[in-house]
Amino acid sequence: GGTEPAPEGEGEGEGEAGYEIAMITDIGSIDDKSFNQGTWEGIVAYAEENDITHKYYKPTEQSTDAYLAAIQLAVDGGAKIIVTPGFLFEEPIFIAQEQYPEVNFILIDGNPHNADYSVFRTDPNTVGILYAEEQSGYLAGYAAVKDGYTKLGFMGGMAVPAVVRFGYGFAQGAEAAAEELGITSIDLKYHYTGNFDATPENQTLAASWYAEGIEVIFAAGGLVGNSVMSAAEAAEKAVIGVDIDQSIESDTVITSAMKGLAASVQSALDAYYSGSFPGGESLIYGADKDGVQLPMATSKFKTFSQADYDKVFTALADGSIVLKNDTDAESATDLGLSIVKITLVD
Amino acid sequence: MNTERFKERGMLFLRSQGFNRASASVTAILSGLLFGLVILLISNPSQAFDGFLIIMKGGFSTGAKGMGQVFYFATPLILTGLSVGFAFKTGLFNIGAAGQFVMGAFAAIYIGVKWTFLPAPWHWIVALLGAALIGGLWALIPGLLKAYLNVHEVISTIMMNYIGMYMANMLVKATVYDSRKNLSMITAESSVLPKGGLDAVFHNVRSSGTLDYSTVNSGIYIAIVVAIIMYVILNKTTFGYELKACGFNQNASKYAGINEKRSMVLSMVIAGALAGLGGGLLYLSGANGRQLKVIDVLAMEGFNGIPVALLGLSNPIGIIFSAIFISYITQGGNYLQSMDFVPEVIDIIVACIIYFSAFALIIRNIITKLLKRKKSEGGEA
Amino acid sequence: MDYIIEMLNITKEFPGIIANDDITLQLKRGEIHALLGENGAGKSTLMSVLFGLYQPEKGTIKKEGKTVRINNPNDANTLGIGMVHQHFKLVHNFTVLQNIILGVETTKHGFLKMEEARERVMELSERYGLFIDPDAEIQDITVGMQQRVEILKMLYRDNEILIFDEPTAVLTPQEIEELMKIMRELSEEGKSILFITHKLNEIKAVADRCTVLRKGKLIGTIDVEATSKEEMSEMMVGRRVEFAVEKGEAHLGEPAFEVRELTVGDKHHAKKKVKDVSFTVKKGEIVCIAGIDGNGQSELVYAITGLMPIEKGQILLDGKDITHATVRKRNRDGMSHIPEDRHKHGLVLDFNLAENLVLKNYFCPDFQHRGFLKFDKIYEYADCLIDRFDIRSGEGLTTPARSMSGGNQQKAIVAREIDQDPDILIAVQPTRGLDVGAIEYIHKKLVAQRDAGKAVLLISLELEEVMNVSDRILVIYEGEIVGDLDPKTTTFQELGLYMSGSKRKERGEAV
Amino acid sequence: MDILFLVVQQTMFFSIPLLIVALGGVFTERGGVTNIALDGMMIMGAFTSILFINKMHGSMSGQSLLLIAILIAVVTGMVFSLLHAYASINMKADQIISGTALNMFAPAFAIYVARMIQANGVQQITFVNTFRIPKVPLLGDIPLIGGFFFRNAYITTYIGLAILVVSVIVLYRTRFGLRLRACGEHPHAADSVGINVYKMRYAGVVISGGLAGLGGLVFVVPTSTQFNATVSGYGFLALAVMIFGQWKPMRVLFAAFFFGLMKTVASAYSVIPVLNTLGISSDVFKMVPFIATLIVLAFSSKTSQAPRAVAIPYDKGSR
Ligand SMILES: Nc1ncnc2c1ncn2[C@@H]1O[C@H](COP(=O)(O)OP(=O)(O)OP(=O)(O)O)[C@@H](O)[C@H]1O
Ligand SMILES: Nc1ncnc2c1ncn2[C@@H]1O[C@H](COP(=O)(O)OP(=O)(O)OP(=O)(O)O)[C@@H](O)[C@H]1O
Ligand SMILES: [Mg+2]
Ligand SMILES: [Mg+2]
Repeated sequence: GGTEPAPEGEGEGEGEAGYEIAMITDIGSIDDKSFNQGTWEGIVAYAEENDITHKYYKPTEQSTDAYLAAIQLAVDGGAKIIVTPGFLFEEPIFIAQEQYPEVNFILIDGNPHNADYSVFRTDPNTVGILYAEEQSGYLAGYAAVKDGYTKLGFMGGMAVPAVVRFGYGFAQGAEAAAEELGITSIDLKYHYTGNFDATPENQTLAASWYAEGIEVIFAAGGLVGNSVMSAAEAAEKAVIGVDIDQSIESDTVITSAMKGLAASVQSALDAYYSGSFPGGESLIYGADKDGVQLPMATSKFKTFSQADYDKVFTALADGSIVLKNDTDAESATDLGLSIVKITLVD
Repeated sequence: MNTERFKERGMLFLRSQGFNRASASVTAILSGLLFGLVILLISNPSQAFDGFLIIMKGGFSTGAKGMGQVFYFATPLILTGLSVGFAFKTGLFNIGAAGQFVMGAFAAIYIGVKWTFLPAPWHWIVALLGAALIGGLWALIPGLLKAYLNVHEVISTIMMNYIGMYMANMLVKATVYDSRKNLSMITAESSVLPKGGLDAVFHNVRSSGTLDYSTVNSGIYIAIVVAIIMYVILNKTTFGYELKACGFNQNASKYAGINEKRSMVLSMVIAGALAGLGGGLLYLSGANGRQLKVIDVLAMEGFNGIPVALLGLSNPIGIIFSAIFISYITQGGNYLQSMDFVPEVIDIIVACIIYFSAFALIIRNIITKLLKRKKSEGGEA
Repeated sequence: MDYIIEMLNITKEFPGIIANDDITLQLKRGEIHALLGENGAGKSTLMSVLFGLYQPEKGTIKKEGKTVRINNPNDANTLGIGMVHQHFKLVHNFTVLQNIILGVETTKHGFLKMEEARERVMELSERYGLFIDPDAEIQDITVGMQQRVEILKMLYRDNEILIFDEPTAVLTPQEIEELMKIMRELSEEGKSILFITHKLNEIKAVADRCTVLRKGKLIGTIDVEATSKEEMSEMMVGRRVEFAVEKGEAHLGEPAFEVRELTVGDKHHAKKKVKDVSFTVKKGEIVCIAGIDGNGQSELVYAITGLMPIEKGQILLDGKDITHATVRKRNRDGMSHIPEDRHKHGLVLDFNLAENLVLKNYFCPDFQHRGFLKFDKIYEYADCLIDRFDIRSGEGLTTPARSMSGGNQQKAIVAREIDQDPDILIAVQPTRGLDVGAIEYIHKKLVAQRDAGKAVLLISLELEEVMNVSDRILVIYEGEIVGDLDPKTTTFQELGLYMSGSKRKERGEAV
Repeated sequence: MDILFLVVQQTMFFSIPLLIVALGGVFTERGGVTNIALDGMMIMGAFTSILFINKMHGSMSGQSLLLIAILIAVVTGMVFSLLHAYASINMKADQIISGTALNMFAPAFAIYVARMIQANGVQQITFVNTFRIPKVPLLGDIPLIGGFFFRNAYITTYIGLAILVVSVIVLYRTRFGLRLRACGEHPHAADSVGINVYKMRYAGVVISGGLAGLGGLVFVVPTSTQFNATVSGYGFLALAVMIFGQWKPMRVLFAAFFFGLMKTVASAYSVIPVLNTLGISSDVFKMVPFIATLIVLAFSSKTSQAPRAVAIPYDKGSR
């Protein structure tokens, strides 16, 4: 395999049936500009490099049963290791890890547990991967304020833990930079759109924020970002992307709060194939493991430099900066920030 | 003599309306499938025939469990199909099943989560009744608007779809929200629909010897029973007679002394209750089943009811079969993923089947002609 | 011979029926040629063939001796053939002017040039005395004016061969008179006219020759001067027909039905549709409300039957006040109603015949048990009515009402309403569009009803019917009852004067 | 002031595609064919035209690219609508069935083709928006008006308004319009005066297809940077706008703007003084356009009537 790019399931090895590495998509599509896409990119990169068959499967609906059915389809299709992105897979994997002991699972964005959260257990054939999104958001917020932005916006898709962490980190990063710069007031409009789609409603909301004076919006909601970029292009304002480097999508993207989906998937796959699968563990990818970053090469900062970045990144990595995350505050306004004035838009 | 009569009976059946209509639908299905094969050939010739086989094998591809899944997915389709079909039969186009469905779902979930004081059978029964009630209420508004203010039901039900979607989101967030998942909470065990013996049939045995159960539950019984009840109401009762009369000709109904406004509102409410019940049935399937997602997207199940109703010729019994068929073939499409096909192929095929079923009238005429010719030939012989 | 149109050996089949079987019809230039036949004889079909709506299986059409092919109405138009259809083909929300020019619009670069058209239409209208309001919408004008629009449509196209398919079925006597005059004028101008009607008087009055059809076959073409009405009707039906309705003396009983100072408003105007109307119908009496179409008859009936709200007044049935009763209650209390518009009110066209025959009593214990319909009983009953009232249809009681002939649809309604054995039967134009055989039959039924001691309220536009059938005539004019006449002592002339508003009873005179 | 400009400009983004597509609906329904496949036709039009923009990116940009894309969208919609026309006119099919089928077909087809032809089987088609006119020369400087209508604008907005004017003229001032309307009200009457009902109905459906295709493009361009095989159900909203507008172009304009304005306000409430301090949840605001429409309809529908012959297949022989 790996001879020519094909949509999917490329690299079908001769004589051997099926697809070894399987991914089950969350209900979104494979190119959702978010965890599905990032995960898939990681799989493709690793599989092509090592000439391993791979394929993704789409479940019929969003329910534990349907996810389990898709897992079964993948196992029947010859999967040896299955990658599942999204916390909605926590329950299905909790069940599947026991059902298919011979198959290995990489669960992105979650840890296996049962339906009522009473039992958390990660079996030896499974690894759970979480990201310190608050650190990624922190980097973005810090860089934005350092770069001179004082009117910020945060538009998350929905208030799910990962998105919440991005938002909290963003606010804390802005606060830290403002403190360093001696700025007394930063405005932050804070909103969850209720979907992960590009819709005219989202575009209008972003446009209205820009018209009101917001200078940069951190769009943490998959395709919501496309609506925000569209509004930013019209208003000649800035956008901060999420999850993956979104700079190619629009010139308005000044940076992206990345989480190392692809890298962590690759490293987990590599561990599996090299016999050092971290089964039973729950990994947290933060700055320390290169799990979060800003793509400085493609970022369009005016004053925020690589050196500034390295400094704050190191501080996050070595634990000298400790952040509050989704479990520490009910709402962004409870973060206890003094300079950043958060206006919640419900 | 006996065989003669038998033959005559046979011919009578062949010429009967029901058979004629069903055969037209079957012809449409075959044409649609054929077209699907062409698409498979275009997209991936080497696997086209295997792929086609998988589609045909449908739910059977994964044995008894797969067939169970077929019935599981058919359940809400039957209800939303009935909702659309019932309205059609009474002269209304209910394009608002999505809103009724999601509001019904919310009601069922709310009762399922909160009213834990109810014991087992009663809990899910009450939850389902609540779903039907709220679905019905959601259709009451377009019904009243149509009957008393001449507001076209197509526009009002479209508006109610969106209002229902936002309303359900808001209510879930306010009452039964699992914020960690952005879903509704899991309903109490007592509110989950019982398996009704279906688990004994629809399961696979794993290599390890454990059983792999299908999600299907007694919801499918309820759906079929409701369809039969709708059939009886429409075709055998004075109430159905009145509703149909109003659907066909409001003026004549008024002339005949039927309260035509009331009938119109009732038709709409029943249609809404059916869709709402569909929502209830889908969302009371337990911890591993569906939970309501808090997202600004209309419930597809509502729109899927339209092709189901149309393929079933709006006949409640026909709708049972068309819902099962569409579910069956969709399952087949799901298994198509095990080959190199874009999964959307199956949607294209279903669309083609529906499109060809639009030609049913012409096909029906051709069949009638063919049979007539046979008859006259037979007469001469 | 100078034939402008010849239809030679035309055969046209429909599934299961030969509508025209080897029919030859020759039209002389400048003549008025009548076409006579029972309902379903094939008259409309023959004319539709000539107008290009249907293609015949066999036969040829010649114009001025030359064989022509008429594939569609456009071809017909080019040949100068125009047609006023039995059911008007007018767009209800277009203006009169728009309807007239539709299909032959004058345009400049595709844009309509209405002013030119308007001038020509007004000119034609004046020349033939076809008075119309060019800017009125069709839905707002009377049937009579619609008829004039249809005629103007033909004239506007400069047609020389004019087909009138039952143009008089919906007109008032005055309007019929006018139409006859216009037809004569047109023929004098050299136009050739084909004229379908069931009314022998009209044929006598204007036609030169008459072709008679029966069951799709040609019976013959006769010279109208030389043939009596009786002979013509015998040719048409195949038997003798009674023209005068046989009826004995009325035996009047108690008042069965009473209307007191009934007033019905108009949605759009302050003017009332019905003003302070009071009258009584006694048991054993046929009272007829005569009047020109559009004088409030429809509203009066809708108000009485509960289909329209009233402003004030009182309605009594057998002494009981039913002013605010529901339609259902009125029906149960003994009111039957043969409606004016059989497709709008009378039938559910998508139901079958049997279902339509129980439209008024499907809920009676005879036909349902605890809400479940008793189909065997319904079919039994329907079969019985079909038999008694000679309702003909393709598939018996399961025939969809939509596919039945107009006459048979009407018979079905009459059967249903009379079989209720009503105390008061309200019959609005019960014989509209029917052939003489069917009319005779329905008139007999009305009289039988009266003789059984029931009350009948007949609303009719046809003077003949009014004079023949009723025991008492009330004339309605602009929503008011202006005359109460005895048919035995009244002349057509006098009745006409009342109807046109030229004469009226003194105020306060008892009704 | 900026907010006011914004509200007007954004309203255009909602209203213009609704207007264009609803006008398409007016044409087909006035001709007697109902078209619930407007949504599918929008998707098809947006799909091909945006794919074209995507492919041409680099070699072309700006208004000329947009104009060609518009052409492609229109033609796609027209071709796709032929399927509906054939089924509902030639085959005398139930028009709801045919429309539903096309609505199902369009997104599936768009995703299928996108996945087949794009690298990595991606279903979204991204595009670079080079079509925005920051300020129309001269006109953009007019006080107020300039800010409302001539800044941050698209030529599609003016095309949409031009289509409205043309629609009014075509429907009410031309032979074609008169004949089309006759076919929607009383096809037998039209037939009897020599009008080819089938042809006119084809014309109506194909016009609706073209306009819906265009509407799809117009809908996507200003509000996103990619196309994902959906127009968020705006085809159905256009259908609603058409009924709201009682099948009359000027009323459709009003309906489209009313709805568009409501949508804008509901989305931008967080920066609108008064609204942003009410403390009402965003879900409530999102419902407002739909509730407001229902209320307006309740007061304005009493005399509303669809074209009489709409959705009834024309059969010469029927009576
Ligand atoms: N479109 C049609 N399809 C099938 N049969 C038809 C159709 N039109 C007419 N017929 C048949 O042709 C016969 C002649 O009908 P036609 O309308 O010509 O009668 P007619 O003489 O005009 O009657 P009337 O006096 O009622 O107008 C009818 O018996 C009918 O069965
Ligand atoms: N489209 C049709 N298909 C089948 N049968 C028909 C159709 N139209 C009419 N018929 C049958 O033909 C017979 C005569 O119908 P038709 O309507 O032609 O008579 P008609 O001349 O118009 O009579 P009327 O004056 O009562 O309207 C009836 O038995 C009717 O059931
Ligand atoms: Mg006739
Ligand atoms: Mg007739």
